[in-house]
Amino acid sequence: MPTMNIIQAVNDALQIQMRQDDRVVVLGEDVGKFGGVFRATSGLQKEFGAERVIDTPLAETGIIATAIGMAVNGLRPVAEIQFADYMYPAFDQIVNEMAKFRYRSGGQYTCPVVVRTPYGGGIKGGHYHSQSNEAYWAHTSGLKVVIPATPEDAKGLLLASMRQDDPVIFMEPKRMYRAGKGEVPAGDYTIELGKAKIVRPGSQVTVIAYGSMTYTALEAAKKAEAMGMDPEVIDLRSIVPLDIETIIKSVEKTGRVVIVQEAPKTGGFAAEIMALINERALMSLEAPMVRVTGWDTPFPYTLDLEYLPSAERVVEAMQKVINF
Amino acid sequence: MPTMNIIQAVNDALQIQMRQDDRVVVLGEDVGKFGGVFRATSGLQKEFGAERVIDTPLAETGIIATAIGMAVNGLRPVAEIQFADYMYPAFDQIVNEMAKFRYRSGGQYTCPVVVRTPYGGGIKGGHYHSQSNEAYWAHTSGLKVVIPATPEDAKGLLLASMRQDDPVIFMEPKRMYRAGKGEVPAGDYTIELGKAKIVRPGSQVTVIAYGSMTYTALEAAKKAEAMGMDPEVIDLRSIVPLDIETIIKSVEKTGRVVIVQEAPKTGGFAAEIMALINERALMSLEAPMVRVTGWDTPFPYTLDLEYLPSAERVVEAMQKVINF
Amino acid sequence: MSLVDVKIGKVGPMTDAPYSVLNDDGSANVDRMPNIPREDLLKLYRAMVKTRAFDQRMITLQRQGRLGFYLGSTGEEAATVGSSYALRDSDWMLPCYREQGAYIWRGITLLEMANQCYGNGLDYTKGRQMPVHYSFRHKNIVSISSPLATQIPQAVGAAYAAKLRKEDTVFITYFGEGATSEGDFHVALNFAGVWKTPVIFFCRNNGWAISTPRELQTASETFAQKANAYGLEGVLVDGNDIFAVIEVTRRAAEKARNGGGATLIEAVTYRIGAHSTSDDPSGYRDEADVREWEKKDPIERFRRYLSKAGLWTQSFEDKLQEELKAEILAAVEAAENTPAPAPETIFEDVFSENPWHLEEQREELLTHLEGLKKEKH
Amino acid sequence: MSLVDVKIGKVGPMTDAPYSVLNDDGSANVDRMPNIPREDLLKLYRAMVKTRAFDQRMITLQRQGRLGFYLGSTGEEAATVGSSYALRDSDWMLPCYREQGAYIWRGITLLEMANQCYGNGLDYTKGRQMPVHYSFRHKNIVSISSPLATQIPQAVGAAYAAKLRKEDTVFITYFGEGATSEGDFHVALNFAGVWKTPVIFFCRNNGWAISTPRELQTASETFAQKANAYGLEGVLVDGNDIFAVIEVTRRAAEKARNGGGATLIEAVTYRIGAHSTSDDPSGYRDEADVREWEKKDPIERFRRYLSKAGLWTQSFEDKLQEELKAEILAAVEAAENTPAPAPETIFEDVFSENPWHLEEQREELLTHLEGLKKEKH
Ligand SMILES: Cc1ncc(C[n+]2csc(CCOP(=O)(O)OP(=O)(O)O)c2C)c(N)n1
Ligand SMILES: Cc1ncc(C[n+]2csc(CCOP(=O)(O)OP(=O)(O)O)c2C)c(N)n1
Ligand SMILES: [Mg+2]
Ligand SMILES: [Mg+2]
Repeated sequence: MPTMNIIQAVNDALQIQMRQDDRVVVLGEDVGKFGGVFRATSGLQKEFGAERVIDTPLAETGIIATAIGMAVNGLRPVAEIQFADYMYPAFDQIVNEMAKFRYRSGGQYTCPVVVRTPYGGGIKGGHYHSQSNEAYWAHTSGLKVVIPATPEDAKGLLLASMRQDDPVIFMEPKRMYRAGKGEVPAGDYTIELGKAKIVRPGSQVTVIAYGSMTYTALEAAKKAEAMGMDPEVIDLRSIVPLDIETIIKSVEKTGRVVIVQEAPKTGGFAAEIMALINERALMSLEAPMVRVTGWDTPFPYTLDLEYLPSAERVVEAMQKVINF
Repeated sequence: MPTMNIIQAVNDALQIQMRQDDRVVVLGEDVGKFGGVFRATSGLQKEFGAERVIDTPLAETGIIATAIGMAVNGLRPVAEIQFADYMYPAFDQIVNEMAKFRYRSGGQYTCPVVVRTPYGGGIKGGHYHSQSNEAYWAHTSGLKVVIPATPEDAKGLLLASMRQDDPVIFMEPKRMYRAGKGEVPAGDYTIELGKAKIVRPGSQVTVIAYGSMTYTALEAAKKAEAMGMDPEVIDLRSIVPLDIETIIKSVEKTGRVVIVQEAPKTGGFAAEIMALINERALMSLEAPMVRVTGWDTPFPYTLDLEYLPSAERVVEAMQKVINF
Repeated sequence: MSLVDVKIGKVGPMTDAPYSVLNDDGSANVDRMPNIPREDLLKLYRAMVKTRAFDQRMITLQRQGRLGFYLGSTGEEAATVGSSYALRDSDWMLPCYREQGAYIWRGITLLEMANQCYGNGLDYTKGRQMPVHYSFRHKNIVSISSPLATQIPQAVGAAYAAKLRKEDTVFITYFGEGATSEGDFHVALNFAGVWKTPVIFFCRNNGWAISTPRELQTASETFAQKANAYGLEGVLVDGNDIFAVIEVTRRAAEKARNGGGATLIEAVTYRIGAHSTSDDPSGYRDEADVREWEKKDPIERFRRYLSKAGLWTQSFEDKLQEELKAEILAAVEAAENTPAPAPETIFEDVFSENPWHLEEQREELLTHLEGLKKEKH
Repeated sequence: MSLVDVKIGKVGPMTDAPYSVLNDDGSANVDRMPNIPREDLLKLYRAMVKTRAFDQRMITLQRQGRLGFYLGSTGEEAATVGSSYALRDSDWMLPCYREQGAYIWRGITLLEMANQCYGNGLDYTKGRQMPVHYSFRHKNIVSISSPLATQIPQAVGAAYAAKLRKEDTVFITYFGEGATSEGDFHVALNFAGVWKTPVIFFCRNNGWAISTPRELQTASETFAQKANAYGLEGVLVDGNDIFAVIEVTRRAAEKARNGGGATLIEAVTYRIGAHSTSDDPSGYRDEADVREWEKKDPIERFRRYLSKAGLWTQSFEDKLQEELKAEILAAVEAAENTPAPAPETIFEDVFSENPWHLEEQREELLTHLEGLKKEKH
């Protein structure tokens, strides 16, 4: 199996799908000739031409709105928003249009747009190149929200996303874009949306994460193991749909829960996971669940490491729930 | 004390503040000559002139962005967004600009904008005149989120909002705009943000609500009382800041929790409340907490009553947690 | 390539009057008369009258409390029917919410419209949206939403898809002059300029955006000249003149079909009625202005022409009115008597397939409703 | 009222060349020469050279791994310094991120800028944002954010406040030609047209938006002509010509101050360097084009003029370069050696006062850091 980083895996998935399905077009700022500021679309315009790999004018609402129009008229657009922080000019098109097109038309129209966007901190990006805004999308009925952590998952989940009929917000952990390396099956395969992965089986505490936080959770698990703890780490891979079964099964086993979320604490997706566990497995809990999250502030530049959930903070949280 | 409905109370607050502070300007679509599509700004342009009560061009991002510029340059703008559903064209200005202006400038600039907007269903408004989108704002660090239920609170909270230095999203329960009538103190008074109100003291189950759902919760409490239950109903009044003390005190007393939220379930603010209770009072819980919410779909037109949390559904939830 | 002899934008200030063919008195500028088969003339008239009659009936029903909401198009029938006439049935429409005339010309039945307005079980959109938020896929009329201007850039994307597949479909998108102030209007025209997509941006300048007059909307002399900012052609047309609207739309469609890209049409007209049944214009506008505009009524103007041409007679009108009355009555009655969609339909079409959480919520609702039913017994 | 003898928009197509005063060879059109005190000429030159020297030093530091990020303005110094010169210190700036020349002219020190770029404890913005996202309230330079075009409508609001208070402040807002594609550009100019606010919309058309060339940005012939869509005046100016920029900005400021409302200025220039230190333009543009534009370099052009005028000598230049080197070195050293803000500052300025949840989070972080320290011991 070839070794790839996440960018290469994304690029590979796009190439495979564009070769198979000429309804697929890629559009966004700087995605064409340049191949994207992170190079995820590198080489695609050369192979598929400027009509299918489109350098758009600089307007996110234009990118998403035209992608919606394309999807409604039979194409399979994959839009790139350069940073998740820049999805907001398109918020109305995403939330009021893309997410509701199928529903409001009584199923007459579908809107299979995949919106790819790099998210999260750790690259010294300050307020506006660091945001983790998955909670906004997860609260929006009609959107699927996929957040891979590894190159293998990125490729398989992106291929699956491009082949289903609903709009998907596909959030790529930019901090791990190059650092997240791994073996990736060559050629075509998909990974079903809504299936979590137990990335480290364990018995004592369930640590739930997704995207870059999966790495933080795994690093924490390693430290915890060295300290004699036995955590189970779950990588959710998509938060809508959510693999509630895997979560509950693990919680019933461990009785203890730590959720790691890079986004600000209040109203983040970790709260939803807690609410679901409360509803389904409260009686299994041996201790209050603990969230390790970004703070309720904008994302800072200099003090980014003090902001980001660290393996050390996750270890402390595990200790807290285990020693409760 | 005069009797007012919520619209009149809002209007009264605006008038009082505009008379006291000539830095206050009101802007929005149709707020001037017409006095707003719900008439909340009625009469203001006549008294204060078209320069302070401004009929803007039809562009929400323009309304919010110019309000930000005004605030940064010493005014106290109160922007009206005609329906909460139409805040999204301004999402970028709200989330990336208004909420972060103070922080990103190291406190050099403040951004005291109050954004008033009618929210929620129950007026046969379909997808786009019914949304309850408080969870988006609550997850955005730097915004205060105030949601009054009664005319008295609407007036006192709006006056308080206009007199503090941070941006406020002020969500008005449009379903109760005219139906929500009550005695309102004449003249000037404020109600501190971040203080919940126990609107029905009780012992058996804590029912947490805000905005229009406060009425639903109270209606349910009445029914429950008739059935021999004794619920305590809390009206949060603001969700950022949140009155965690009042919530926890009540939960420690009752050990049972029902949260009523009109917004779609997944990722709504009820999940955050559950997470906080889990963190602080898990061991007081006698039963899993229950959410009564809107469904995870867009807001439907014909079947709106099947969508909206009803008193009956809240009663069932109370029974469920009490009989657990 | 220039559309018509009234040019704007690139070629100079917009000082000329809107393009017009038909005068108020029913006489017409024969040099400019578009080629319209004689048998279509009365059909066009009929569509305009039908649009108005349906609108007025629905407004009455709303007043009587029999309908939740309605939004009429009185005074704008030439703009909607005329532009629709100029297109092929295979051309796409991405409408705003005041273009019932366009659908009626294309063959949407009053029953189809009434079913949507009543949000009943036969409404194609399953009662999901407020009245007049239609979606008629079988006639290439795309789902309407309330947020203003969102459909404008969507039209550019839909047109891009057709262009990519080398189809010759034209895409018309309608919007009011108020919507031109939104950012989405700007990005739409800008993308269309760069992409040269086959789009007609049809702006109904009816003078008002709810209570906001045109003067507070923009300091631009015309809306048509905004095309200039995007390298597009803009055309000003008398929106109450069915012939002028047909001619200008036809040329824009022809240009689009031949690879000439997009055109912005500003149809100058007037919103004779209230914004919607929720609105009362007496608080913000002078009724005298309305009376002035009523003199330019598009239906009466057209009728005068038809009368002069010997096509219209009072007995034709009487018959037409009677027929329409019956048709409307039948449609409304049928729609009113069709039951609402079943509660579980709330959970359809959120996604292509329901994830567990929606299935669970569906069960929760049905169990709850079952319980309520039992209680009542 | 028209700004300069090169008019666009309302009065016709934009076929004329950009307004210019200074030729490439350093000769000048004397009729158009703005009134500039002789002693200011070398100061202007100095500010331009200082801007470039600082930019280049910061880019080098970034390459050496001593600075996280930087964004230079090489080639655009006439546009930024010249427009700044034309304004009063009391006038407000709402910048984009490439206007260091404007701040330097206004008297921001290199140390103030370096402190921000290093995000240290003396940075006025407390190390919160990426380098070049300045905020200098004491000089009326408003906090910069990364999302493009957001500052443009904010400038209109800030100007509205001044107008309401009957102040004569002028508000300049800067942005690249790429940002004109965003919806916020549109709403800004539209509101400004209706409100007649004292704003100068200063568009640096440097040919590129990262890798996107100007031709893919819009099909409009010029950016200046977009003013026409809002009833505003647009002016095209040679952005590499310090005198032309000064003249045009002055007139726009005068007009604004006298109640004439807003102006859109398009300064035609070129981004000589990479977009930022994260960018490598070799993948998307022809270096030959860059070489062509280097011939029009604004600093060299100005130097030729000054030389002809007997104001510039090589020894002046040598001394200037030496002074700047020392000034930059001192600023960078001081900034580099200033400690980072304290961790607890993360929790300041979210609100005017911290609610309980932020206090609690602050405690959590401090306790955690305390624990880490102990562990290490
Ligand atoms: C984004 C958005 N903002 C506000 C509204 C509320 N609204 C509905 S119609 C309308 C006026 C529209 O005026 P115009 O575009 O001229 O169309 P007309 O109604 O005159 O046909 C407004 C403000 C909306 N539907 N969408
Ligand atoms: C809303 C938004 N979208 C995308 C970006 C990413 N981005 C940063 S600079 C840039 C290009 C800007 O080009 P232009 O406006 O011409 O300014 P210039 O860099 O040439 O000075 C882009 C796309 C951003 N900062 N904000
Ligand atoms: Mg209108
Ligand atoms: Mg540029």
